[in-house]
Amino acid sequence: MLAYILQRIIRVIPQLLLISILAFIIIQLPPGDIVTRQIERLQASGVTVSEAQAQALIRQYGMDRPMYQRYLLWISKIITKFDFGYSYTFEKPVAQVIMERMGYTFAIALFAHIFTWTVAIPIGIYVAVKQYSITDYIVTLVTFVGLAVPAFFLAMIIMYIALTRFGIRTGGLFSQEYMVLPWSWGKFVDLLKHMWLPIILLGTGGVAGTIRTMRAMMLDELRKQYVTVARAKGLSEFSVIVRYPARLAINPILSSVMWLLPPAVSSWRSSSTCKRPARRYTLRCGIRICIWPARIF
Amino acid sequence: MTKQTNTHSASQIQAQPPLLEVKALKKYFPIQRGFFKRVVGHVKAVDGVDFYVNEGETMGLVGESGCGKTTTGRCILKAIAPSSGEIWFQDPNLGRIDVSTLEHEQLIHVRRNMRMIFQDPYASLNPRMTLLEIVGAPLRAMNLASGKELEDRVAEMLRRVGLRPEYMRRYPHAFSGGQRQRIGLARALAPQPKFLVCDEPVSALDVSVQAQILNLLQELQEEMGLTYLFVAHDLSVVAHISERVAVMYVGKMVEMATTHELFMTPKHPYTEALMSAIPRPDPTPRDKRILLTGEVANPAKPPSGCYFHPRCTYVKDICKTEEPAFDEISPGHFVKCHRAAELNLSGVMNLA
Amino acid sequence: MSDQVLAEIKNLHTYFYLAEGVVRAVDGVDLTIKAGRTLGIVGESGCGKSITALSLMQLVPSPGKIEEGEITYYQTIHQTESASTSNVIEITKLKPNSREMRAIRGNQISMVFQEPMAAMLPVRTVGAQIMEAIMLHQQVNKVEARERAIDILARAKLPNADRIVDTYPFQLSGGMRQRALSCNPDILIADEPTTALDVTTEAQILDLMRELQREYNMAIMYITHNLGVIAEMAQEVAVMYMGKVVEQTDVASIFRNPLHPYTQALLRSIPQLDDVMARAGQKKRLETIKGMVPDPYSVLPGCSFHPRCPQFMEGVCNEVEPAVIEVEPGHIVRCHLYASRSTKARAN
Amino acid sequence: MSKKTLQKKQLGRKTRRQIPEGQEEEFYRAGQWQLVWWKFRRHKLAQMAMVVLGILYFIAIFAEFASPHDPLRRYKQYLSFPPTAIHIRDAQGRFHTPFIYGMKMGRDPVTFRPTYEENTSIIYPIGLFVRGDPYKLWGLIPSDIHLFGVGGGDEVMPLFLMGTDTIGRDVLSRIFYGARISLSVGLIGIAISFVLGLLLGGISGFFGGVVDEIIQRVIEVITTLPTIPLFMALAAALPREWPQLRIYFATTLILSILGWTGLARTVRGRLLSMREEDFVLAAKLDGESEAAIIARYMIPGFLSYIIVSLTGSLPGMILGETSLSFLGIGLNPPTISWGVMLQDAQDIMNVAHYPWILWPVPVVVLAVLMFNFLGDGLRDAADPYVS
Repeated sequence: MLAYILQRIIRVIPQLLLISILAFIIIQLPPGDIVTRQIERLQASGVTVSEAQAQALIRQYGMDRPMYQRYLLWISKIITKFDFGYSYTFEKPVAQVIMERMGYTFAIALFAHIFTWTVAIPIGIYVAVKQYSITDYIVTLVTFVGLAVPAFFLAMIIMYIALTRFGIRTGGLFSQEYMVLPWSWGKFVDLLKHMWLPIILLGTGGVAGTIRTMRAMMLDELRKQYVTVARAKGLSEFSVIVRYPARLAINPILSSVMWLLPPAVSSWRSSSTCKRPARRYTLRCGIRICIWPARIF
Repeated sequence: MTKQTNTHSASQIQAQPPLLEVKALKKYFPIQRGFFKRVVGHVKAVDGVDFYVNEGETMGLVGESGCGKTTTGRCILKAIAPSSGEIWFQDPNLGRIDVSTLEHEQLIHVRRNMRMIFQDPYASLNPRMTLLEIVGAPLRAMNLASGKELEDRVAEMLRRVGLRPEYMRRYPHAFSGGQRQRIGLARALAPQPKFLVCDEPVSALDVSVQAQILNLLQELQEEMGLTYLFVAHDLSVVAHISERVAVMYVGKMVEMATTHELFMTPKHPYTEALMSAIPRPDPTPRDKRILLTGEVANPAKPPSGCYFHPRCTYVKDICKTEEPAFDEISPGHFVKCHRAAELNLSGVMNLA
Repeated sequence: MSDQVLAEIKNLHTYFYLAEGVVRAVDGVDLTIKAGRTLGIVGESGCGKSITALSLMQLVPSPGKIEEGEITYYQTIHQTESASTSNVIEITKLKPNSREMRAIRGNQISMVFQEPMAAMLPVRTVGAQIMEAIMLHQQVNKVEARERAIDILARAKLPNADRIVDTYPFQLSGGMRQRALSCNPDILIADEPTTALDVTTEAQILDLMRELQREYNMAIMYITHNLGVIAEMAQEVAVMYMGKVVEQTDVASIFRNPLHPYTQALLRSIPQLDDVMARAGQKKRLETIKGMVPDPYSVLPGCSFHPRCPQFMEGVCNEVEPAVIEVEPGHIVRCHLYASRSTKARAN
Repeated sequence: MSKKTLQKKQLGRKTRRQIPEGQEEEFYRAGQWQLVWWKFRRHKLAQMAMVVLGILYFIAIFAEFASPHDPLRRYKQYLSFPPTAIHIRDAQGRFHTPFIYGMKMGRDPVTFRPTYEENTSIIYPIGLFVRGDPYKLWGLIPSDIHLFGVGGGDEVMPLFLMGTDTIGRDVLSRIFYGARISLSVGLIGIAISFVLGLLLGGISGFFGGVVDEIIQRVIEVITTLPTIPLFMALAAALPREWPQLRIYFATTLILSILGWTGLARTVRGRLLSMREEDFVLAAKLDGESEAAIIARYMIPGFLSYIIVSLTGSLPGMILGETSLSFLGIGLNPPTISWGVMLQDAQDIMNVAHYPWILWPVPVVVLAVLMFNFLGDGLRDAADPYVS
């Protein structure tokens, strides 16, 4: 078992390297770099930057070196010192920014999935068992429409309702007063109060799809002989369904949790951008967040 | 032709070389693990098999599932490449030739004379081709006919297997299992081969259809002078159609003899157990029955000595350590058992 | 006391309503199941033999429905060791998922299926799957249920039953799985339980079933297409063709004195070892039944076998549906050939 | 095994039952595509979807002709104008062909936002093939005939069936023009994905070994990358000075670069399973060359699956364009697409006051829904040889 785990880990290494290279290239793609930005900023504030000063800055940030060297520098810092560079947006080391957010991102993604599952799996099982019933038709229709509605629109509707009906503004994860305070029970409750909306926002998007998948897989399982066998044993219909096919049908959905995380990260980003629709700068903020490393040097 | 095939005896075998002679055939499938596909072991699907098939006869190859009979059949045509061994085939044009060494052109040439029919009449026909395309495929691919001639030959072939030539433009979905097996037979026979590997051709069919296909196989054999290697697990069917029968157990040949001899006086304890197990449509109670204990050995980890020894009622110490040879104990009767000479085993009639 | 009737099927019709038409899978079947006896049901694929069995347990898959007919189950209730009373249950009147029906299923009537692999859930241990049924029908706790599961496995002659109880189905071979499924109900329905197995394993399973039957005096309804297995297992045989029982009698009569042309043809179309051996190498052709089993949607006028029957009588067989005729006591046949020989013709 | 065969057999019979009486020979001679079509025809919903999509694509192709206005023309006096009501009965109770009333404009004394009221004394009948804003069909054929509208010059009340946006452009016309981009992004993107997926999946499944291993790992990497940040970075990398058309192509290209992995996996899986099929082995024994086996036996076998998987991914592409453009990282004005139109809806106050600017949403939903129905119907019909 240990050997197996080790083997899996070794297998992942080249993939991680490939991802880092891709990430680096993508980071480098957008026009403009941190040095030009710095110079622009300085000039905007009235400071004139001489050619020599600019050259010094370029050297300082390593912009004069070829791309592969910059990559090696970047990646070696990450590996040896866990140093991702410095974010000018947040004015903190990037590693710190990532660590701060990672927990919440994962928590939200996980809770969002739990939300999706608790809603979708029972419905999926129910409609599969009652195939061709009125409920099945209605749910099928609703899921079809659900699949067709863009996720951001769904999020907008929920936010709109939250705002107009319940007066809830979807800002950050904490109220102003708790933002800077250390962890306490009050802060935790505050977090929960703010977290349920993004969880529902994110979770709703997956409901329709999960119902469809669950229904299809259940129908497959229900056709198998062991279901008849279970019935022939005299088990009640409920146990026949819950103990046998449902168990098998849920498995792939639950085991796909890891595959759902990356999209969750990106969709969280998208829903957080439209959470404050009046303030479009958040969007630009979002772009900036994901391209910080470009300006690390 | 029939008369001649029936009178093949051991003495004549020496005079006339067999149409097919398989020597020490092995097929090991590697068991791979991990990222680098490291080979951790082998499934010895076919583990040193020797037999021969005489021209014009039907040779039955029996054994339980997983004993390697299908793999043996496929190796003979080099449909899967054997791991080692020789497959000598008496090709009408190329002469006596070892199929296992052939490549490309020559292989295609030999496969004109050695053909195969499959077990599953549904999976073995391309559902997207008409009968003309399916039956005509070997003729076209082997450059034997084209255009009108190809069509005529397909029509003729369909007629021979009992299908109407008008069906030529139809697709397989229009046909039942039995009819599809006829189509498969037509495809196999289209290039007018000498030798046919029949891989469980009737086991997927209903009883009444099974009889139709078995009869058709016999008719065609007489008309076209065909030789069959008939791979099956149903002993009654094999007994009915074959002149000689070979029995396989865990990748090895354990006994080979004429049908009558094998069924009446088996010399291997496994053959005896098989005979005893055949369910027979006769309600007369049988008093003696040999029930095997345990399970068929795992071909990835076979037991020592004789592979059958853990289940054998006549086991002796030597069986556990030494692998017996596949010896000819009487003319044309080969057995792989240390005690073949001394044991007096029961055949089908004695058991009844 | 082995002739005690346990269940009676009368005039059973089970239809499947599909978009393409109605499949009359079971179309008027009468059968009697007796304690300690094996009733063999033979027929080719699609003749309705499996659906008859599923009907008996009210397990007909959707869109199938029991359209007509009665299934009476004479339930034995063991009050004390010696005394027992009988309770008549009309199975067709019970709801498929009712408590009463479920109490019978798996307990008094149980079923063994063809595919030993498909019948067991891969993710649960063999023991857990057996214990489930035990705990459902008997008032025992988990430890006792486990004991009984081991006992069942041991009686099924599985070596190391106490170890096998904790294995997963994929760790067992087909034959072992098939054993693990057997238990001791009043009626055991065996739907081609050995078709997927090799002959030597088949022989083991058949032997085991006979032994269990002797021990518990259970009734077996054995469904197969293999006439050889029928000869070994059954005392009574019913031959089915297109949803109907065309001939029914004791096992000796079916093989020695088959009356229905379909039964006769079926028997002649299988290779018989004795016959092969007697010919000593002389080749012979089998007799065949012309044509093939008709489309399941078709409703043929008269006798459903008439298009393939060698003794077809124009104007009779293709027009009048043959009645059930008792040619000799206990030997019934559905064929016009015997219309005059009936001891007592029953109107259908 | 024999149970499986039995099921197959029954399915074969089932398919056979679908034939109309008296056309059996035609059925027996029907090839794959004929059978697919017959099976598809039984899917009423999918057929309806096909008709709706046909109309949508017709509109997209002839957007200039189909839309009543120039999508870029600003009606300064009709900013955020609500959808015009169509009447067939006038104030006096007389029936007419469909018409609209003239409008009286006022101003709300509190909010200072314009208010509109119908002036029932003026009637503008809606006509077909009326003259309106001049255009060049596909940039080539000059004309000023529109499929419908009120016609006439500037003095008449323009027809705004879905209202106007905040700067006075006709929403309906913009939806029609937007269809051109929004519905074709998918098609072009899919075409590129198709080539990539087929090629790489084919290589992976056919050659196996190390190549397969590498391609599979790359697919894993691509699926691991979070799409939106990746897209944002890629989109930001596009030079700003590029013309809109080139940006548009680049966008579809990026969408398809991210979208080929699923297809590649499908192709690989089908190829691998097909290599094991008996009929492929039979073809090998028939003397067919590798190329012939691929072309005549394997590709026809999974082509239907590919088409199904393509129809399945079209909605994703359309949704992708809409979402990305909505977020401002896809297409941008002056390009007209459904997503670009929805950028107005980023301000929730806009939505609250002028809900008709959300019209692109139901249209997107309709298009995606229809593609899903079509995909469902095709999936059921795709392999006529199994259930």
